[in-house]
Amino acid sequence: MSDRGKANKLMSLQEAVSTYIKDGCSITFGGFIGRDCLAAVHEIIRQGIKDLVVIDDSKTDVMDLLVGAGCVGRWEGAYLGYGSIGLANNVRRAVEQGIPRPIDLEDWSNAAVSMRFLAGGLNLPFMATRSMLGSDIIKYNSRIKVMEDPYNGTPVALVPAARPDVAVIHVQRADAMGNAQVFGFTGNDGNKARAAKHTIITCEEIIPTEEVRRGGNLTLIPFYCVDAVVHVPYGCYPQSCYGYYAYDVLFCGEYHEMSKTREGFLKWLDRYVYGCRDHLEYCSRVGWDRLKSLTYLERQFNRV
Amino acid sequence: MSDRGKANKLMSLQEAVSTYIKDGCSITFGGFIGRDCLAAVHEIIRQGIKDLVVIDDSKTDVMDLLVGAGCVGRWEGAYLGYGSIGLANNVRRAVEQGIPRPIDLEDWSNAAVSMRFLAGGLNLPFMATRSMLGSDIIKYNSRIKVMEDPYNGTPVALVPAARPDVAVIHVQRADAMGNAQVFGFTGNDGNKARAAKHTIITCEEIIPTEEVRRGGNLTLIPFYCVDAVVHVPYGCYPQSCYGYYAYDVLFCGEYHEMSKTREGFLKWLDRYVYGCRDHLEYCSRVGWDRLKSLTYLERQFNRV
Amino acid sequence: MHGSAEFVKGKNYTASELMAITTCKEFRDWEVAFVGIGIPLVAGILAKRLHAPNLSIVYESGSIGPEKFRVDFNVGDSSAADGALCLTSEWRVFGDLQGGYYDIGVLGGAQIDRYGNLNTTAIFGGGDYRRPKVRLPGSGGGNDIGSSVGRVVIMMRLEKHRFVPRVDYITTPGYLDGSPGARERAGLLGGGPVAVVTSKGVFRFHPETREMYLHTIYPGVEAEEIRQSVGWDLKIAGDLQVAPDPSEAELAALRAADPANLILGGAGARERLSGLDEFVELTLKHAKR
Amino acid sequence: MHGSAEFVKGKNYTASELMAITTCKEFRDWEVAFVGIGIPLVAGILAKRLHAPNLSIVYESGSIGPEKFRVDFNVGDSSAADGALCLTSEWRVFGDLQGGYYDIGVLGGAQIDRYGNLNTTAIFGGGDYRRPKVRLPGSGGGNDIGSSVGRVVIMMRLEKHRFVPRVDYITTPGYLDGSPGARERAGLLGGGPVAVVTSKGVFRFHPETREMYLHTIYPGVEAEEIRQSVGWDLKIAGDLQVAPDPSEAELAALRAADPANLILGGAGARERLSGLDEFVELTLKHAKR
Repeated sequence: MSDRGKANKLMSLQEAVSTYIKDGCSITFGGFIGRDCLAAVHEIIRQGIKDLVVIDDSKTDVMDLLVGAGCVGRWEGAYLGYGSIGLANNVRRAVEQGIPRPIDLEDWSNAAVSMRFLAGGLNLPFMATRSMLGSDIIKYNSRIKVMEDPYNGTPVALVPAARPDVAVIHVQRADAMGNAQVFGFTGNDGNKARAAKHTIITCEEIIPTEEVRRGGNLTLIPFYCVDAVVHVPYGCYPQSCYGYYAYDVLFCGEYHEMSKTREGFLKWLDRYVYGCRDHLEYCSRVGWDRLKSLTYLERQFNRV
Repeated sequence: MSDRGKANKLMSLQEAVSTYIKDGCSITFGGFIGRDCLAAVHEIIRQGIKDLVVIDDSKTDVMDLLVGAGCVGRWEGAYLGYGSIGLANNVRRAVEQGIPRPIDLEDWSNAAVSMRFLAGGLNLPFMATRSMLGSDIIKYNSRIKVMEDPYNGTPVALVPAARPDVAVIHVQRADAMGNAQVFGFTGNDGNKARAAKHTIITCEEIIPTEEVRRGGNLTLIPFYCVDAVVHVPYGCYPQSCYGYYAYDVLFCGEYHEMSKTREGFLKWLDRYVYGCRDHLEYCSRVGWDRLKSLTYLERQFNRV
Repeated sequence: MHGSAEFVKGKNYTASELMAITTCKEFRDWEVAFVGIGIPLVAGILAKRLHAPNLSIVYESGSIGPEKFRVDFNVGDSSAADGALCLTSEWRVFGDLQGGYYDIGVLGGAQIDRYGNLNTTAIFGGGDYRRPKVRLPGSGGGNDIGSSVGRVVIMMRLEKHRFVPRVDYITTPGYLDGSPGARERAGLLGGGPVAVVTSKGVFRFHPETREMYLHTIYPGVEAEEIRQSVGWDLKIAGDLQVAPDPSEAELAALRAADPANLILGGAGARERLSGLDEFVELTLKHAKR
Repeated sequence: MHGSAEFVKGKNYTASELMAITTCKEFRDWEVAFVGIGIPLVAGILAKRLHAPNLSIVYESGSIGPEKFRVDFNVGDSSAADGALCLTSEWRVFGDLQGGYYDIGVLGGAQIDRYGNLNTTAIFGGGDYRRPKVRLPGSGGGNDIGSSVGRVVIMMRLEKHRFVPRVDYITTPGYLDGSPGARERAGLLGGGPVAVVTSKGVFRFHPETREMYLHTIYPGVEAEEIRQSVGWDLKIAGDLQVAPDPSEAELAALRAADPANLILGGAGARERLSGLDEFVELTLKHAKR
């Protein structure tokens, strides 16, 4: 752990991505269709990283972008859809037509993925669950093993630990050591950070370690699980970040419309990802007034 | 769950104990040699409850009293000692000499007990752990099953879920519905409340539900796991309660000295338990000035 | 499932609105509900605003019992946490689901069969699981809810290609092959589906055969029309009920719960908004605080 | 293990103080330490006050990286949480221990054998596990630390009945039967014991035979005296080290870390306090804030 025991893990998003995220590596993202680290995803796309194996629960915005940009070789997960907006167009094109490249899919349920990360986070080889029994998820996924529990003889499904190479997790507040505090729901982030070999934290605010110490009960991820800390305000936009900004349903709706065709998606990608040097330029392109409106809206309901 | 879905679960300590804790039932206690619910334990002794099966991690103060008072028939747990003060005298007398009655002991490690409650809290039949392998804990405890994990073939130990009849958990703040907020370490309390068939919350302060809603990230135990809420200020004394009062090392030292003999222990019990009608009288006997000193000391370091 | 803004012929409400109002009646006060996103969620919010103010809604992202000030577009939106009683982790709420703490779950689906099994993974069409005609979102928490929650209510538009004898893929178990004790034998803890709320009427399940039958029709709908939209020989309750039209109060409460009509109105409603500022304004105006 | 207030003959420190200071040198700056209660904990606090200010101490109750303002009498005392970086659950820190995040653990014990196996459960004497001569506290987190932490340091008073060829009960695994790869075969993840700090000297373990040998003696102690206090044919390092006396600075720092002398001084120190108010006063006076 000695390389993780450093006082200052601050770095730029470019550096964090290029240091820890390599072609072909396995990866997971924090958040849960909310608090997803979109800024980091844009940077992964800009750096042209390929053949990622994404292990995740419900991570549509992230996956639809990465799949459409051709970064993903395999998905082990539970859900790829846009809630009330619709299906994930890039994911559909990849699975149904192999565009821009085929991807290998392995289906799990969200509870199963949660248990995979709990196992990974505890350094156990597997966890049991009572989900998926009797369903076709088990029929098509040979890594789920149904057994009789040795205490009562009831059927349970075993799922293997998830141990991705990298986790990228956006949080509200972190210090330079990497102590990360999450407000609102916490998803599977506490386990993802522990299960991954390397963890990148992106955050809305960097706070002094003294401030962390005033509210240790809110620290979800302790420093010893963290390799890099990156300051990325509005790092989840267009998704919401509890206490900081609300979801931009219209921007997401526009993305969904444009991504209905491959051409439309590529246009969107050019405008908002390739056409922006970094996250700051993306924010400018979206418009600071728009971002501030969303912060105003969120703060009527939640404050950190 | 409908009987748990009530707005007001407030009751007296007497009523909560007599309603949910019966002769012969299995029970676990919150805290971890700190934030233990001593007031509830005194009430259990006063009500003369017998043959308890205690399933717990490290719970010395609670167990030494209950064992000395003859309330315990069996212990499944990990640690019964007084940290820097010494061994647990009543536990020793019961195990070595059967005084006041023999108790059945089953040894586990703290991680194993933690996994038993995690399994219980997730309604799973078992959990795996990499603790206890190669040790005599496994040799003398036939409920620990060593298996090769079906994914990598490494040895793991399986431990069965703990599902006690009752959990009694002292917290800093709770509302009348039973939403319980814990500050400082949380031990295994989140899992114990879920694993138990009935959960009694004792607390330093009753807060309005509106106040719970202002800090939902601090709610360790949601209302649907809770049957009774009891307001018991200084409910952990002589143990500490983070943010409320510090440990009374001298009172505990005196208890330890007195409990070296059976006669001394019975004298202590008469004075502080049988001789007090309720927790309020116990506090008076200890002395409110003494309690306020400990609150003063604690608040120099931690505030809720 | 997604909404549409079109009124039912001759009525002052849309099919989505009718479904939301019908579903909302399945929730009881003081229950704990594990609800998926989209119209199911609006039904939960509506129940809280009407007859079940103490209903606690749980989101798989890890939010327990939020105050429903504003509508959510995803289970992970910050709105899902507004004033929650407990903000925790995803694995924890799935554990509580498995622990039997949640009374009711509401799910959408793309395909359902006569025993209430749901498919939200893939429509095979000419293809198969690996290369399907339509790739759907997958289970998400749907399988978990269907496996472990007390009782399940399903919301689906009634269309013949959706109501099939056997789903292509069982994402979420209903009564499996319908044989007695099939769920228990598989190891499932939850009670299984109790109702399928559609755009034309409500189906329930026969207590012995576990087969879905028509229980209630909406005003102006013929049972025969429904029978034609189902891919098996549908049985109809002897005492077939006719649901009343939604009341003005119900419609008003529903429309206030989704003030920009973005859930119930679908993509069209987005285009009718002048922009983000109007959305912010509508949200704040109708927030129940 | 518990303290005693008696000075070592001809010295200005007690055996407990010497052990705490010797142990403290095993901690390195920036490490994460999982430390049991009593003298081991004081050694950790001392290391933070001397050469390892960025040492993070973890308590099994669920506290990670507290500022050590005041001493703890139990792992669950509120003091264990003072200014912690992360306050979480017991199962979580045991998971992190199992995950390899913790570098060093320090344990006490009642009985140890030549391969570093520890007994903190029961001294059988004429009896057995069910009815032992002395019932000890049990594993607590000791087994877990010994199983999974990076390296283990053990603190024990050197007495012949404690240093035995084979412990009555292996509570915490050392190198088990000492055979090559015994820990790995059992499935243990941690590195095992590296040092046994006693009241007379420090033992370490041979890298191949895994047998405990005498590595360092304290000033004024004879190796033969130690050999007589061990229940097997003890090997002694060819280059046997002699530890220096603790410095004044070390002793002062140690005494400030346990200002009422309640850990290092044992029961006698409690009696020397005039009352709770003096304890409160001493604690506040020496709190490092």
